[in-house]
Amino acid sequence: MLKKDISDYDVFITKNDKINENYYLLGISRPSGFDIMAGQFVNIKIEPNSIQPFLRRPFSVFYLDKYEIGILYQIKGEGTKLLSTKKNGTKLKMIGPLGTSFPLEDSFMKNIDGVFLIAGGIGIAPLFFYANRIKAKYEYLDINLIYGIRDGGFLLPEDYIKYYFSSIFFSLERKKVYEENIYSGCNCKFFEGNIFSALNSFEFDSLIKKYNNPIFAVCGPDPMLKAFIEWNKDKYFESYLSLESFMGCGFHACLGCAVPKSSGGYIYLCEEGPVVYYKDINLQ
Amino acid sequence: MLKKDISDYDVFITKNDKINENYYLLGISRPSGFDIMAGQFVNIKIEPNSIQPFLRRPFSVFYLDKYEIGILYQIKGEGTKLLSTKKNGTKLKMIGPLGTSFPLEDSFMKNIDGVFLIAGGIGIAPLFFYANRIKAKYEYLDINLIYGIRDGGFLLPEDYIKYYFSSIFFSLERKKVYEENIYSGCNCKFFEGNIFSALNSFEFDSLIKKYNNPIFAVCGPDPMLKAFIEWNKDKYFESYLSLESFMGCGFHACLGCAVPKSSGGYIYLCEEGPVVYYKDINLQ
Amino acid sequence: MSLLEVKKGKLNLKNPILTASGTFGYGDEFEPFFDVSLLGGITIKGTTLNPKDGNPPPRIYEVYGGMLNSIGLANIGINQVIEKYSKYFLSLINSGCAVIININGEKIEDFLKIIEISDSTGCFNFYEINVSCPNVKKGGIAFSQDPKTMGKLINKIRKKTKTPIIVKLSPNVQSISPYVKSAEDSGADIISLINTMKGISIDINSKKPRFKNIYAGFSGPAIKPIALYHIYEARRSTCLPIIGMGGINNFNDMLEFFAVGADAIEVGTMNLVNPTITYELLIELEKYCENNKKPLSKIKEELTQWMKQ
Amino acid sequence: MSLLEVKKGKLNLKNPILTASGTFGYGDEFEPFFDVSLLGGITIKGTTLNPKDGNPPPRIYEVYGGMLNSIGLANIGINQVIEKYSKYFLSLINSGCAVIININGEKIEDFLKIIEISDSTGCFNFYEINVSCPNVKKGGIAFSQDPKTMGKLINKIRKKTKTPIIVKLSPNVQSISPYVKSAEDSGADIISLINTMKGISIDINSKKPRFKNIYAGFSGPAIKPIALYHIYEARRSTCLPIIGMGGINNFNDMLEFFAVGADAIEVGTMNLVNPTITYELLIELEKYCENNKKPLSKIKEELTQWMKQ
Ligand SMILES: Cc1cc2nc3c(=O)[nH]c(=O)nc-3n(C[C@H](O)[C@H](O)[C@H](O)COP(=O)(O)OP(=O)(O)OC[C@H]3O[C@@H](n4cnc5c(N)ncnc54)[C@H](O)[C@@H]3O)c2cc1C
Ligand SMILES: Cc1cc2nc3c(=O)[nH]c(=O)nc-3n(C[C@H](O)[C@H](O)[C@H](O)COP(=O)(O)OP(=O)(O)OC[C@H]3O[C@@H](n4cnc5c(N)ncnc54)[C@H](O)[C@@H]3O)c2cc1C
Ligand SMILES: Cc1cc2nc3c(=O)[nH]c(=O)nc-3n(C[C@H](O)[C@H](O)[C@H](O)COP(=O)(O)O)c2cc1C
Ligand SMILES: Cc1cc2nc3c(=O)[nH]c(=O)nc-3n(C[C@H](O)[C@H](O)[C@H](O)COP(=O)(O)O)c2cc1C
Ligand code: FES
Ligand code: FES
Repeated sequence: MLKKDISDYDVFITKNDKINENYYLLGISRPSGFDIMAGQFVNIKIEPNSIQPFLRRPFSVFYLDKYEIGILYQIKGEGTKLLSTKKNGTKLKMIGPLGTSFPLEDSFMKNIDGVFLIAGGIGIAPLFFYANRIKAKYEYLDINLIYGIRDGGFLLPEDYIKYYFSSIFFSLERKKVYEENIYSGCNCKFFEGNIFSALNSFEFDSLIKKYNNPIFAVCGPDPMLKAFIEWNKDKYFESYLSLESFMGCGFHACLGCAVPKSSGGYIYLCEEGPVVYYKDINLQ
Repeated sequence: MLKKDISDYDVFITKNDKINENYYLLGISRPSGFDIMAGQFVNIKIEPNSIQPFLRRPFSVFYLDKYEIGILYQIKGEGTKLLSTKKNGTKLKMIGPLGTSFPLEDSFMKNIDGVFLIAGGIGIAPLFFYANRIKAKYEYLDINLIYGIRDGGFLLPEDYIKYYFSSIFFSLERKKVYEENIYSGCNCKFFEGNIFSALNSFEFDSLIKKYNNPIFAVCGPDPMLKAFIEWNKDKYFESYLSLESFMGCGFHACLGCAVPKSSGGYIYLCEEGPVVYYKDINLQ
Repeated sequence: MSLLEVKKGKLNLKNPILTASGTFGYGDEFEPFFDVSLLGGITIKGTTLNPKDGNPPPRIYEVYGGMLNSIGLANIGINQVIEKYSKYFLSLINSGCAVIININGEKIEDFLKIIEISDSTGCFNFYEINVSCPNVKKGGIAFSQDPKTMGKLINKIRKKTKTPIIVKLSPNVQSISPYVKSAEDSGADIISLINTMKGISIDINSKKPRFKNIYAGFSGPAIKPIALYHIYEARRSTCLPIIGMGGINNFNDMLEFFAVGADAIEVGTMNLVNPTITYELLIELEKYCENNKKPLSKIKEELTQWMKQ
Repeated sequence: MSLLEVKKGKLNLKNPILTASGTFGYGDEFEPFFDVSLLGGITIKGTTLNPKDGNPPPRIYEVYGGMLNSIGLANIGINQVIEKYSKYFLSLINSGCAVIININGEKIEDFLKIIEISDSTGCFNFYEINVSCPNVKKGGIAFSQDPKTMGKLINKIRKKTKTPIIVKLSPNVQSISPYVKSAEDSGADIISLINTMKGISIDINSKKPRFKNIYAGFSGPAIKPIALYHIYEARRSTCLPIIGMGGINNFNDMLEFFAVGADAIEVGTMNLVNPTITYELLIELEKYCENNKKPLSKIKEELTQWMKQ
């Protein structure tokens, strides 16, 4: 019953860089002994000595280095806006590791012959980390990324993205021609529209046919997740979704993070999520 | 009825230096057209975009340069602690000029032949500014400072203090011998105890006898002010006291800053103070 | 201007942004900061028949997200108010800015006398009857201990004057509804709420309450969710116009008040921290209506749609 | 340890620091952060006879200085609680950490059945009767609409069990005193307060209340002055032990609660933000007593001296 590896860590900011028009890359000192799996999250008190912002803010991990935890974030409201002003050395409190992770057990992975990551916007964060972890253990596995963003202002620098993916399908809501030329070293395709402009494309169709047992890992805004479930209804791809919800605590003490279960009742996303099996939940 | 010179200014920090173990010197950009008299105060919102700390914080002015307003402050609680962490360029909101000032009209000053400033701790701030303003207009006037502080950790750097004063009487609660040697260029005397160790001394007695019409300007913690009024009971020195009180607004809108009047009822310190004539109030 | 007009029953205002009693002095204190006559109206400091010294200091203490006050209705009395400010008030009224007097008394007669004097001057558009000040032992608050006693007071006042009556209610109740209904039945034209919440703070160093009166009035952004709750309950109890207040700090806050059924709003404590807040809200609201190409009435309708479902 | 002991009537605790129901899970969620058994006691999540799904999301929203919750008493039901946690609870009790079950029901019978089951297990030191949850339409809150109905419930419970009964009161009342007296007269051993304040928040974008239930429970540092006020009133109405809570965020806050007459305190919402807060308070309190060379009882006596004057 005890989760002895969870702790409330005193950490500090090691970097906080604006990496495109919309995203920041936050580096946090990695406490000794701290480990975390792809899909899990940390819960951060941005202003440890103030009651404003009041609650902690949950963030997925984007990468994990020996001495640094990387978090990719965008400004949403008061908390993230404040976070974006913080300088190196600023102290934070961080609870983690929290929640469930994307599948990575040998018993599971050995049956897989391809991975499809479907990211909407900032949803790239945990998927990028997942790609990293897959490649570390199963280098032979193809990872394909379907990445929906509004426009070029959301593109990650090329070196963040080019190593892991056999192919990348970009869906841009407002595509501009020059954006096709941004990534040189990768096998990229560009579509105009939301992620389904990619998922329903001829190119995707011929790609997916190459795999017998692909899995999907999906992270993005709620409407995208709902549409994905709808899209997958007659396809039955094995899918793992990373969800979001308001969180009071992050460690199963408040029951604030309820998400409807498909079998009725609720799961609590900070413990039984954020990564859930697509059949288990009922997004409304 | 209108006080057209009061305004809520957008200002920024031009310096914020720790100048001894206990005091900070804050520089604020002086808005064009902004003027303020010795004894008056400004009301500062330390964190313009946050509701914590909630109310503004009142501060006397320590000096006024062409482009800078100087404020001497000590850490008292949450607000001043936060203020001490702010860097150059930080934006503040500042309402001013507010309240009454120490006397400086020609009609009044021409009858004066000496000034005694009695400062307790951070109470030096408005008195220092007063000394500056007196010297600017009435260079011939003797200004004597009686300055009570706990120990050497509260001494201001010599160049802040040495220009204006004919003599300085330091009362140190915990005197150490070396402290007598700190100020070289001034006519200083050192006493052990509170300000009354100076005020009741033989040296003070012989000094005060030199003046026919001295005035006293007093600023310090409430107990010191009360004791001063007591001390002055049989002496009737013309005295102006700078008081403190909790303030809701600083511009006479909330009636929060009541101080008992000697004639019954209350004065409102943000408008009829902070500088009051000693006979007008009734410190309890 | 007519984009922002408020017209409901006796509540006629050029815009819905007012100031709350006790946090805006007599209005003129804010003239250095902006042109007060632009507002929909101002409510002046709680006024009694005779001048009142108010409570001994301290009167103010800061708490998380707000403050406690124990002003104790300090004021200069109705006669001096009129003597000093009637000219100023009339100039506001001439510019279409309503002037509301917040009336307090220990006995019914006190209220009636103030109203008699006020009626004779014509420098107030509305009488706000304060039955909810938590900071005086006798007086106003007694009338809010039960709906009947309050009703009696309002009824007497109603008979005395034709000037629109606002009844200002206390949030320190189990349910606001009986008070709202009693006010309406007794002839009130408008309901305003909330007054301050009862609160206590202890000074741990002196080991004593911070205020001589022990309890004080709690206001500011911290109480907003509670204010919204009471206003929603009031809205469900009456069709009278409602003036909502309690912690309004920005534009979104103001819209929340409209969304629970307030017809106009008052800013209180935040005037002390940011004296131009009402002016800023006014500008923002104007822009909002222009950008949405809708008058305020339409915007309020949309915001309250959920209540009709 | 005995420096911090609490001994008053039926309230026997090794120290006065407890956790508030619904903010501390079943205790074990906090074991990764500190040794829970060091606390004076824990109160577990509000428990009903049958498992309860609780309210649809969202259930949480952040406001100035606190949060609104609309959990709706989601819980696994008394039988599963005992099945899953009785061993853990017994280990806490063995370490002198009291385990308090927060009991909820729609009908009197529900309460009585839970108590029957609980009595048979011996894994709870106190029964806290929740008559003040604002987040369920039926149930608990109905018993706090008037003192008599509440008294009837407590009376029935009293007859059923010898385990000390805590009655948890709502702050959404005009005066807490009649509720305190009714609880005492009906056989309650201890009073605890405050539960959450009723509050509303509106989502301006969707033009709808944030919560499906419209209103929610407001807790956190913002409500502290209100909590202190009600506890002070309760203290003046009874000599029973009082467990005080509402916004406690640091050591000074805790002392304020003692100063208005609380015999023990509970930390609620702040557990969610800072899971080690109760442990930190414990250490600080220990040091404080040691530095002052006084047991807690003496410190409380000094802090409440002002009430006797
Ligand atoms: C498991 C998980 C992982 C996440 N990972 C990332 C990430 O890697 N990068 C990133 O940019 N964002 C991530 N988010 C979303 C992030 O937590 C919110 O953007 C952030 O909390 C917004 O805070 P704010 O103060 O800026 O916004 P505000 O809207 O001012 O916040 C007000 C309140 O709402 C809550 N809230 C607002 N939006 C969300 C949301 N989408 N999900 C949960 N709570 C919310 C806040 O926590 C806060 O309590 C994640 C959320 C969850 C639940
Ligand atoms: C007219 C005037 C001039 C002042 N000039 C100076 C100055 O030049 N330098 C300086 O260091 N200090 C000065 N002070 C005192 C200064 O305002 C307080 O030290 C400061 O407000 C403390 O804020 P805090 O948040 O650090 O303390 P906290 O104790 O956390 O403040 C809590 C609340 O109490 C109020 N408060 C606390 N102490 C005082 C106090 N002594 N006077 C008024 N309100 C108080 C705060 O404003 C705030 O609302 C002056 C006060 C007044 C009234
Ligand atoms: C300093 C102060 C003085 C007040 N005086 C009065 C008063 O005289 N009459 C009255 O009806 N309300 C008075 N109030 C209550 C306010 O008008 C308002 O109802 C309350 O503060 C809630 O609004 P807010 O949170 O925006 O301040 C006072 C409030 C404050 C803070
Ligand atoms: C998320 C949450 C859930 C709660 N659930 C319960 C509950 O089940 N039973 C109960 O009596 N009180 C419940 N409460 C109220 C708290 O126990 C406490 O009385 C209240 O929050 C005030 O204390 P605080 O401000 O320290 O949180 C809950 C509070 C919160 C924030
Ligand atoms: S966030 Fe508190 S239980 Fe999940
Ligand atoms: S501080 Fe508001 S009237 Fe003086």
